Amino acid sequence: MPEEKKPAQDAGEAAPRPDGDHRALAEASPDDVSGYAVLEDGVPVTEVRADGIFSAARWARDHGYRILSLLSAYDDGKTEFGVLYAFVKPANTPGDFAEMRLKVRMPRKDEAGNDLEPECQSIVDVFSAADWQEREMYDLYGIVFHGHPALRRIFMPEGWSGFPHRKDYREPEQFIAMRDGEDIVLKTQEDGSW
Amino acid sequence: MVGARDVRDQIPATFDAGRLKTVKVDDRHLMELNMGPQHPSTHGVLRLKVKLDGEIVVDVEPIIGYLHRSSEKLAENMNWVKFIPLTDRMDYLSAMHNNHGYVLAVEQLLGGPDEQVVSERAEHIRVFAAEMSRLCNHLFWMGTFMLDMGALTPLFYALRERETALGFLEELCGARLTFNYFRFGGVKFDLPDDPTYLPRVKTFLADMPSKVDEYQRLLKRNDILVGRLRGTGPLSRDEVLDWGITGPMLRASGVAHDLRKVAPYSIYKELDFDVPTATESDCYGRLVVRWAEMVQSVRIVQQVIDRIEKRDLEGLHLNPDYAGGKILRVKAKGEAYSRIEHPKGEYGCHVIGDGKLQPIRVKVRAPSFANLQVLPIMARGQKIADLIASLGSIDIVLGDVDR
Amino acid sequence: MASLTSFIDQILPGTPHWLDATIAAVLGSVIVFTVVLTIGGLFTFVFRRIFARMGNRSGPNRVGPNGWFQFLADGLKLISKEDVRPARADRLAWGLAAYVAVAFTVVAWAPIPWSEDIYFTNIGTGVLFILALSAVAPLGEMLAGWGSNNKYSLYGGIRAAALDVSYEIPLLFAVGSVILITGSLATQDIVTEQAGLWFIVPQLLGFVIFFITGLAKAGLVPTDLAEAESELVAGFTTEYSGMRFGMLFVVLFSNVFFISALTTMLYLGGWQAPFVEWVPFLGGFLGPVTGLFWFVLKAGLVSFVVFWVWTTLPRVRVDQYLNVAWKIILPLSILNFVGTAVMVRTGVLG
Amino acid sequence: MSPGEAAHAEAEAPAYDPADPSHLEAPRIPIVVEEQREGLVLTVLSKLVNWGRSNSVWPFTFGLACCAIEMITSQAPAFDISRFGSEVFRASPRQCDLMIVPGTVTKKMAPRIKTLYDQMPDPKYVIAMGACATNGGPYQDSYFVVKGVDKIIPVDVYIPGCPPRPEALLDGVQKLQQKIRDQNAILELGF
Repeated sequence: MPEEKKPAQDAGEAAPRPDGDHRALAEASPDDVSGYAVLEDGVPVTEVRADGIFSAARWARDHGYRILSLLSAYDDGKTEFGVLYAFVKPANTPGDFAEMRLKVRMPRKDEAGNDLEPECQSIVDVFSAADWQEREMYDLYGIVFHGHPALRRIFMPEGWSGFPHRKDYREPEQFIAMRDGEDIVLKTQEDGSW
Repeated sequence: MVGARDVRDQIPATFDAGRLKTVKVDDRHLMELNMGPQHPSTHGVLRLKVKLDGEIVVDVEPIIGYLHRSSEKLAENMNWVKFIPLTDRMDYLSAMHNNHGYVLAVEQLLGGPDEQVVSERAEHIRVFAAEMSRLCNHLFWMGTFMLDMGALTPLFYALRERETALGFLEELCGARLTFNYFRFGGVKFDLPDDPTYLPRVKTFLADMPSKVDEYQRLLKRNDILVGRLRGTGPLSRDEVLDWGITGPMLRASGVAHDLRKVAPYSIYKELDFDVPTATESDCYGRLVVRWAEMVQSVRIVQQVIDRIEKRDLEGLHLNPDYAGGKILRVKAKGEAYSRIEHPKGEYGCHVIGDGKLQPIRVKVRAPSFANLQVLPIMARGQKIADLIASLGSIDIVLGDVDR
Repeated sequence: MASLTSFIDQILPGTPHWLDATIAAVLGSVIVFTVVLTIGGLFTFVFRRIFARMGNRSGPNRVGPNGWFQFLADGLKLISKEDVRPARADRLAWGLAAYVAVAFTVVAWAPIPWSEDIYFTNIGTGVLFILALSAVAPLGEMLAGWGSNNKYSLYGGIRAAALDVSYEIPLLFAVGSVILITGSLATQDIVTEQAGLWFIVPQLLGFVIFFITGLAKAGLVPTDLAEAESELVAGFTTEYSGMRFGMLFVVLFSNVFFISALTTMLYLGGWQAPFVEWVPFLGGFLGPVTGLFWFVLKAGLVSFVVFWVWTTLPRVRVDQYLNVAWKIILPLSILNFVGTAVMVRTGVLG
Repeated sequence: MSPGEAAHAEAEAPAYDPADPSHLEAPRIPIVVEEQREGLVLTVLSKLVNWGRSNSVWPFTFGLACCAIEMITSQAPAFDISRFGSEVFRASPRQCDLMIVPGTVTKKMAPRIKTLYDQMPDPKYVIAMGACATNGGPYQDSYFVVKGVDKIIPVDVYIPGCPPRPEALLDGVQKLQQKIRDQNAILELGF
């Protein structure tokens, strides 16, 4: 995202260079990797193209990053959606611990200015833990994870319109909850309450 | 997206996605049972769609979202500090840890990884509060887990100790359940002025291991209980890792992965404690691990109190840069993720700010949400009663699952 | 019964005998019903108090003297509540279930000897009568489970049936061993036979088996599988409301006393006073109700143990219980039966 | 003015006297359902039934969110709801008198709560426990939260707090007991 400047650049130093497993990943699959940055907490993140995240995740898994720690999406409201992945190595001693972060950025508009729906590869086949996490991000942000076996809404009931965590989300006028064939209609009141 | 590949067609799965203990039966003879959202053992408003062949669970699908309160979306419309009370209400059984995770993440944005925003004294108070909270969480878990197993009294034993511990936290911050205690740069209040406070806590802590021993005498030697827990809800180490399970459930499968130890935050690096593990990755192992963790928490708090009393710890309980009304004007910029060892597993906060008063995104990595996914793997092929035991052994809080 | 008839005859001289007998039967039935349901109701309160004390609490203590009218308040409330019949429930089975459960449970109380003189009937086949009727009682649970049109209820009913089949046989063998010693099925004979030596001494194994299977028969923790609150919400009672539920509730608690009374009668000397050889005072210090006192005291102590177990132990799993019933308890009970038979034959016992 | 209104009017506006401590107590407003025309028998019966109902309020095992923990804690030795005869938490809605709504009501859960309420037999009572159940509490702005359970089912007693302490719940239960005692049970019975 544009607001997120690389801190090293802010300080006027040279751009950070990937090292360790990040460099190894960039060398192993240069097509998938699109960038590199260091977050404010000092942990580097490799930016991966949306159609390369599966192989990158598989690479991470094969290199010992067994636990899917974080799968988080965001919407900056202006230009892009993003998904941040964090994989960690299960550790028995402090030395074993290592973290690998990957990020997928999906633009809201293509070059021609047309709206794009965010799409990304699913990593369920390598990390089962991504199952619900991807469903959650689909539910809240509408990010379509290709290859997910059952990409359904997880929090919202089926039939809910819109993806509520998007910045441009507007609440629907009414919500009809079904109950044994009888409808309970919850309407928006004048004061905005239900 | 251009050229998105359907990976399932092209790339063969590289591993067995979970041991499928599915029982081969004629589908027409299965009974579908909806447990919840109101059910005494679903710990809130979880719904389990269970397929049953007689008493045997063929498949179970957890359906969540009945407590989705959209805290994360609300965070985007409030000042950074105002989200702290909402973290309390996510996992309301260990609210201190939720505070801690969020505050750590924002402090990364405010100070960066190296800059010391929090004074040594505040760090000690934080660890004190967090470990007391862990104690309360495990106590309550034990009580309700035993209630799931049909034993009625352990809950009251556990609540007895929990009330005492909550009393100390209440003196610290004024609340019983939703503490709202941590602030960027420290904690809201210093330790109470009452000179008997720490001695009283120490007396309680000195008693606590014998109380844990009492629970063990009551439960560990109970053949019925052990018979029901052993071998129930088994998970192989591969499954545990693959499903992203963390916390006591991971440690019950023999991996000593405790973020306090392997990726220390706060002052845990300087404290002396063990990481209990168990080899049998079943409900019994999880119970034993949590018992041992209670004792370790007691050890940690004792050390922290010793250090507070003996050393003259530097600094105030709250960084003056963030005291008073200044905390409302916190503007954070950048992106960070911080993780802490929550009683239920890895708890983390992914925060993004653009230098304004409100965050752009706060994502909570909820341990209950990640851990609950594995329930079908645990329950398949076992009995209904085992399904309840497996669910209880995960230690979920629906506020944490649905957020 | 006979004494009741003669009592009626005395106060209504000149009436024919059949009328006396009928009045006595009706009156006796009313008395038994009242006693059973009062005990059941009272035990709901007693259980709540014991449970509370076990958990370091005080229990209901606001209604009446020290809370002792709590069960009356509960009863009044349950009677005045709406009686909901679930849609598409099997009307007959659903409606019949509560009555079946109550009727067979209460009638099974008839041959219980409260003391040497106080009993409703002392038929020659008293024990057989009790066993036969209490074997029918789970029918009520099955009817409730089937008729409620609720899956939880159905599971409760099926579990009740499965348990019924498994625990009935060891129970019969355990009671059969006692009958081998006494040589009589009459309940009063069993009690009088225990003068001097209670059957718990020669029949310790049988006592344990009877207690375990009795708990299962009454549907009590650790074998409350048919109700199993944490698994099946409320088991076979899930769909019952108001007084129908109240009846099932009272039956459950009166079963606690029933099992305790049977245990007392079969193994703990019934209404016989303890240590009466050395302290003859114990045998008659309350005049005609001494036997009643001892019987109620013993049964109350056993009930306390039942409640104690209830509040302490977790629930067993259904397959574990069936395994134990068929693989351990049943062979042991047969062993006990055969051993008793050999001992009786060789003259060691009986 | 009907007798019901008169009763309300009498209960209102006592003269303020600082020396009199009674103004500190909340005025007890009797809930007059309809003009009392019953004779002695029905009045006594009504009182008797009210006595039973108010002393045997069995709550529903129904946890929604944070407040549910305080609801469970109210059974703890330190608070002990069992003293008032209300510790019999029944898991089946058919056997309960009181639905404590402990926590946030979401739009996904709202129809289920309505169903559960409908499944309870009359007479039934509802306590809205905590800020969320009362009006949405801290989640008022959320897109998925119903702003108060009274949008769906009628509520008898509201308990403020986020979450309310167990003592507050005990107070709420006692307020409800008072309310039940003031009811006309005969009308409730439908005679």
